[in-house]
Amino acid sequence: AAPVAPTEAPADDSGAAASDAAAGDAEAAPSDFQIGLVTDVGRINDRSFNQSAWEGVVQFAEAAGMSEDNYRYIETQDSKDYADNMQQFIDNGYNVIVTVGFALADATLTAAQENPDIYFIGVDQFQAEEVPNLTGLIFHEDQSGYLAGVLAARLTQSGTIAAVLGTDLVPPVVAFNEGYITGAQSVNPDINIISTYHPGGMDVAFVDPEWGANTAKQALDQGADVVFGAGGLTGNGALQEVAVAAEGGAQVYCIGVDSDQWETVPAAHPCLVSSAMKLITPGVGELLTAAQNGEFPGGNYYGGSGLAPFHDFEDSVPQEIKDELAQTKAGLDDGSVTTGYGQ
Amino acid sequence: MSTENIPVLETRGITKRFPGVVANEDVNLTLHKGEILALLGENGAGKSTLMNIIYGLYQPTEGEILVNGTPVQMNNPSDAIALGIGMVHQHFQLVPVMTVAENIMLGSESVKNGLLDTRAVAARISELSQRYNLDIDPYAIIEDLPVGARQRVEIVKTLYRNADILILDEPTAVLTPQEIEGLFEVMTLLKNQGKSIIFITHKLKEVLQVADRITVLRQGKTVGEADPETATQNSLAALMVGREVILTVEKKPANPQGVVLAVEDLAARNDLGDPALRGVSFDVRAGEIVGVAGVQGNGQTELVEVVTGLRHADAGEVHINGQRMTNATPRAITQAAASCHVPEDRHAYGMVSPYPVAENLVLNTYNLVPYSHGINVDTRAIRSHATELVKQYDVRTPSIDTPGGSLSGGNQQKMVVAREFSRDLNLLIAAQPTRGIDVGSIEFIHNQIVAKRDNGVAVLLISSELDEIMALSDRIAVMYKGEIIGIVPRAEATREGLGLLMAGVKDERVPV
Amino acid sequence: MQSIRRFIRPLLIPFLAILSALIVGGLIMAFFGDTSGTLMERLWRPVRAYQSLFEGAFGSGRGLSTTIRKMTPLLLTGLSVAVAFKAGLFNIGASGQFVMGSVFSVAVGINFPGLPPFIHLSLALLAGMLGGAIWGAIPGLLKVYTGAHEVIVTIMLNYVAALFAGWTVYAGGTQGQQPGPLWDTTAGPISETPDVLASARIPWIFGPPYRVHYGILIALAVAVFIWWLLYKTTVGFEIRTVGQNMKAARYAGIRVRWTIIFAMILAGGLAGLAGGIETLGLNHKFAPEFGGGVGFDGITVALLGQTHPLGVIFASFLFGAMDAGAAKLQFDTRIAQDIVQVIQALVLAFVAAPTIIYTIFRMKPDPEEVESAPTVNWGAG
Amino acid sequence: MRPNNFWKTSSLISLILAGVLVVMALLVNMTPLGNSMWLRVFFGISALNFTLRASIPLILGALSGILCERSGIINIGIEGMMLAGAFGGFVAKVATNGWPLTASLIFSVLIALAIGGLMGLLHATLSIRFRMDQIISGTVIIILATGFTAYLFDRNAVAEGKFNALPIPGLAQIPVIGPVFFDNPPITYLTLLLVVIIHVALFHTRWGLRTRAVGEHPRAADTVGINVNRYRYVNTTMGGMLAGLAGAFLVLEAVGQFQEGMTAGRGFISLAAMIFGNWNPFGALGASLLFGYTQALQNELLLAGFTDIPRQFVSMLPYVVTIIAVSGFVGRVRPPAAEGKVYETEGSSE
Ligand SMILES: Nc1ncnc2c1ncn2[C@@H]1O[C@H](COP(=O)(O)OP(=O)(O)OP(=O)(O)O)[C@@H](O)[C@H]1O
Ligand SMILES: Nc1ncnc2c1ncn2[C@@H]1O[C@H](COP(=O)(O)OP(=O)(O)OP(=O)(O)O)[C@@H](O)[C@H]1O
Ligand SMILES: [Mg+2]
Ligand SMILES: [Mg+2]
Repeated sequence: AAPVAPTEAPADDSGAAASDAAAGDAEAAPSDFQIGLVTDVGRINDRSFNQSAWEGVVQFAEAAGMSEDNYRYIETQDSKDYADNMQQFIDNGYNVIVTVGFALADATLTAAQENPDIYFIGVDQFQAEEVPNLTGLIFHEDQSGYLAGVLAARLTQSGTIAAVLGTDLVPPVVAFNEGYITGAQSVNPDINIISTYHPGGMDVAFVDPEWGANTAKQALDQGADVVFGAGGLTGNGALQEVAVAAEGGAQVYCIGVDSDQWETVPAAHPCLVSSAMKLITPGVGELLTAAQNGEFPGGNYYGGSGLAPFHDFEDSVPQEIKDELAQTKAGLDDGSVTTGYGQ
Repeated sequence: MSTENIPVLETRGITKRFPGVVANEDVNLTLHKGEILALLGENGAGKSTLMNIIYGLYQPTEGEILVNGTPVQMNNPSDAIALGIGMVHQHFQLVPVMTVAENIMLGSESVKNGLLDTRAVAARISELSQRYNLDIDPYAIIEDLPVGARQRVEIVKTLYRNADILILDEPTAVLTPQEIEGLFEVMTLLKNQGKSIIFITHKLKEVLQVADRITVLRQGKTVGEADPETATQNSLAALMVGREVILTVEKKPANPQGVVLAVEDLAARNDLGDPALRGVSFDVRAGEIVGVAGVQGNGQTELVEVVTGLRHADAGEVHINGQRMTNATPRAITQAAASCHVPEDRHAYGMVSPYPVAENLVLNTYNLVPYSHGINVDTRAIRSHATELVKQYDVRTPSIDTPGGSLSGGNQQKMVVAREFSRDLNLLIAAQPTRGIDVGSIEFIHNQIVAKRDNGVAVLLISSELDEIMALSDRIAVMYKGEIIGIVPRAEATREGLGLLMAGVKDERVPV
Repeated sequence: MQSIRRFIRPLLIPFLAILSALIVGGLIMAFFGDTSGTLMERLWRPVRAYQSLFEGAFGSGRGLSTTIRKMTPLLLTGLSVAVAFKAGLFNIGASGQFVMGSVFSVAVGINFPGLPPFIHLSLALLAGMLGGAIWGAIPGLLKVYTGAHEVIVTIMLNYVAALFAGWTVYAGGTQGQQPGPLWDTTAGPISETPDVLASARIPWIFGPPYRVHYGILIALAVAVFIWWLLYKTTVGFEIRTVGQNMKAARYAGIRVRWTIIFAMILAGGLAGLAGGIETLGLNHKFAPEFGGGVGFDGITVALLGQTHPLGVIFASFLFGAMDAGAAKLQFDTRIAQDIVQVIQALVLAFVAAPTIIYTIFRMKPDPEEVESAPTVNWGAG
Repeated sequence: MRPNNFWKTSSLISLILAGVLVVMALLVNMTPLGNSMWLRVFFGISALNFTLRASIPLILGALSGILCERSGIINIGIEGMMLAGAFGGFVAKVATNGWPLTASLIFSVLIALAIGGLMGLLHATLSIRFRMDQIISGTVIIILATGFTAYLFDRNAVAEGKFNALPIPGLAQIPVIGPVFFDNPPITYLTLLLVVIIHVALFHTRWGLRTRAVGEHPRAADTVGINVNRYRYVNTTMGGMLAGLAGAFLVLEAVGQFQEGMTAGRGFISLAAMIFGNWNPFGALGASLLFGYTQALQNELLLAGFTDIPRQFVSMLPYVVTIIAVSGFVGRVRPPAAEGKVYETEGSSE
């Protein structure tokens, strides 16, 4: 029993913006449907999960022919402002509010309970209890990680694989890594896995590509030949460093994270064999469609996860590995394979 | 013939205005080849300002400067240096952390293959120091050197630049009598080589001894010339100040009572960790003035600092009024032992420049009633105290809220003296109490010190001015290399004897 | 006439400085970043932006409360940095002290159920001050007893504090790591503490959606207290004297070493209190992302306020308002909020260098105006 | 003890330590000693490589501070100058993606230098011409650079390519030492060279002598005809350029991309390294290497799965070691005496 979205939005209190909006939207169909997005402490185009979520909003809005004034975002500058930034949208009568990141979970839950008429989509926010107007968009990162681990263990020649990670203060990153480890060990129990999290706080852990690159180099120096880079720009730094080594002729691979990083980090092409994905963009789109249709699910909603295409490595990855990955994926889906993470 | 008569340096109608002050007004001065011109004047008469203008550091508001008869425009010291002018500044212009050679070559470096040619510079320095009998080590670091040596470095610095016109701004203020004699020999040597010298000093005796001609400034104006052959100290003083000055201190014979300050076998180190006091013992009785003479850097500074609690003693004892005060805190010494301390370096220790006069006047009594109750400061009490002292001690300040640092040097000194002398005292420790201040203020401070003595205060006076020591002391201790090399009753002391002691020569005839 | 000038002049410079900063910031918005649109549209954009910024900060009850909420920690960390400057010390460590204060407050706030509210809250705030004070005392002690430069030590301690705090709330579980002592066992994989008990929370003045708590009154009272301490007590005299002239302070009988340590303890305590107020009033828990950014902002605020407590109140209010309005600025105009930081830098620059203002507005400098450089003695070892 | 002797002693100690490190590294990487996990953690090639690479921006930042502060201008704005340089280099690289890689990279380095230099010049102008307190000026530089680069950063721009390692023929083949020291990209070599160059320049050239004099006793420099403020302008600008080079290193050599706030506190660590190194180039090198090495160690420990103590405590290693080092055996350092003070030639007359 999803609540019905209000049909009449209160007037925008910013004069110029309001009149623009009124003029532009006169004939557009869903003019009363407004979507707001609040980022984690991060940028809207961070080449990572904030950007993916926003792209989900943009794709939905463009498909629905919404006016630009009806979907907006606020970049959070300080973690204490989550509630305020949501309130900005609430005050302006928005119908759907997307909040990105587990850190916003509490604030989102509170806001959802206070505003039963508004839909909330919480990316990476696991819902312990069901609130009808709040859906947590969550992913099986451990399963993606598991597949990446299997792939890495199959590709390595040296018997050493590495992971360069954002911080373990963020559960999805941990899930990726734990899955990666068990996945690799499922192939070779004696495999040497060296993985390390960024030592800094939340403010730098995902935005320190230099550390990521340097640590990837360290892992390569220690004999690793597959590096899983998982942690925003920090992880991207690792991918680029491995790409340099691959360009130099070394037989080394890297695995990206979140989206298909073939698209987002072109510099990693020389080594990027695949990416452990959690498909935020389509997930957000699906939930927005549900909200627009009044079929908002509430509770938890699992978005897609899995490995990205191999792209240039399509031919160099042997068929038996591809088959094994497909089997594993099926096993994970039906529960016959477990990652050991969480429950 | 004609070139002989053209002055090497001439100023015409120089006027210099600072905000609120006319430092020089229509000053005309001539300097001839091969002469020593002495420039006299009270504090703030404008001597240093004039010299800084000649040296290109300041631009005159009006007037012109001629070198060898040609008007010249000097925008900065390099122009002056290029014209053969060299200056030894009143406050040494040496970089303490650098070596002698680095300081001397600074600004006119010898360079070989792009790198400094320190060896060539050192050779040149050695040559100059031999020629003029100015003993210096090119590789020594300035901050390790005693002031006398720094003075020599400054002179070599100008000679190194081939200066023909030398300006010496109060070069003798910190030297021993022997060093002063040495300096005069050098000056005469330079003069005989055809160099011209402007010599600034407050010591009238020196002027009569070494100058060829004397020019006197008062309140920025030239007030006259004097011939050293005919002038006397008294006539010069009158010309400078514009009134008769009593150059001697009137005082009654001392009436010493019990021991107030007793120092025994004191040993301490200086800032660099080298021994500065090596077993110093003496005592000071109530109602007497004990003067400590000596060349700067022989431990006087450290002695005062140890006695006043500012420096740690490695060994020995300090007793004040019979109480053991070895390594006690400065507060215990000033308050518990009722002593006061006029510090040698007023800018470093004696005052907080940005603080208003009123706060400076309670710098070490702010925690006492009536200036504070508990931790509450009583601003009203502090202000009325300040108003009273400023009047009583004639501190010339626009108001008691004026920052202490913006007073003139002499008035800053009076502010410090006022604060220290205005308390009930047993012991007065005065280090260089009249340094750099003018005759009138000296008179005042000297009288105050004698009055304290007559009231039964024990006075320890440290001064590098031998005249001051001789004028005030009842007994004179001479320090040399961290030891008291001799203690002489005033009546038996002579300038020559003290001078020898200060130079470390222990004469058997002088009682110790 | 003369007296009116006397009164107006000190206000004129900050006013003109802010005005200039807004103008320059406006030109930046018009000509850098998004450069679409006609000249008129581009010139109009900053006007709209400032309108939004102002409305976001003052235009509504929620805006005002956000301003106040943002101002509170800035005021306290600003005071922290200012007090240290007064003693001639550069406290780059307010950030670490803030974090330690948060952790200590929360540690008390989540424990001791059953304590009466006032007592529990007071204890929790005191614990926050204690945490910050310890973190301030370390650089003070090291400076005094080993000569270690406080700038190095405070920078390093910021990192150590962040890591320490991260550990206390750490969920553990990976690579065999144990959870931290303050971790909320019900939080699953999330590293955070439980919520502080109701008895240790600072009450709301206005609850949600305003969420403004009584912390501001504590902060203002503390600012007045610091003003009194610095300018009306012997303790303040000692701190200022040590900061201005350490030798004269020794001469004056002040215990210089103790004063340095005390000033750092005080500075740390203030930043720690900021952390305590922020967690007990607003977040009601601690998580690693509640980092010490306000610590660095404290430097800016202290400098803008000329290291004077009353100046710091003004500066924190101004910066708090700008931070509060930033979200609305972005919501309304899609201009990146970073522009606010640029404007803040410009305000600081123009306030700190009145010569620039004199040059721009062709004013004659007031000869009586004392130029006070707030950090004169820093670096004197 | 005189500071001079002290520094001689401590350089000797660091030389010996460095020697021991190299010998141990040779042993560990070439003999069965390498089987011990602990020895590998401490002396593995990966640790040494990490050390050098993590140190480069710190060394450059510290050199930047040294140039400014030796001439009497306090520079706490290194972080901002670095960030601005990084951004400038990035924008230039993006704009010249179409050029041949080397040309494009060199051009971008030059732009980073120019932007850093401009920041230095701004700092000098604010503190000399406008008499702004130098701490404030440095703070302004930091916030301005942080805000401005974030505001202007186009996150969709992509820089293509970065500097690759240039092995030095012959030397690069030496075991252990070769791959660590002689197989690096150009800015790394340049940085190590700059330490030597700046040391020689500071202590053995006319420029250096005058710079130090201006920072210690400007009046003395003035009285021998040195233009104090000109030296300060030039040095601060050059200091800015070095910070800009550090930014170029991050973007064009280490990462290949720009990111807001990517300096991540390195400017502040540089400041600490400069003080720690007592305003001497080799001191700063040592301090930076120590910091880099401890960072490498903590990473090595975590990579090796060392979990006997919580990983946060392992990560504290670089910071705690630095604190112990400055308080334990460095102690009091001595900044240039005239640092932070405005110098006016003509006592505010007219
Ligand atoms: N830079 C300055 N700015 C303002 N006033 C100055 C400055 N320098 C000197 N004065 C003023 O100019 C006057 C002359 O000072 P000057 O230093 O030339 O005196 P002096 O004759 O050398 O005194 P002394 O014997 O104490 O050295 C004094 O009143 C002093 O206050
Ligand atoms: N740069 C300056 N700007 C303003 N006033 C100055 C400056 N330099 C000196 N003065 C003023 O000049 C006066 C005297 O200066 P000067 O240094 O000649 O003092 P002094 O009497 O010779 O003391 P000292 O013996 O300590 O040198 C003081 O009032 C001082 O404030
Ligand atoms: Mg003079
Ligand atoms: Mg004088």
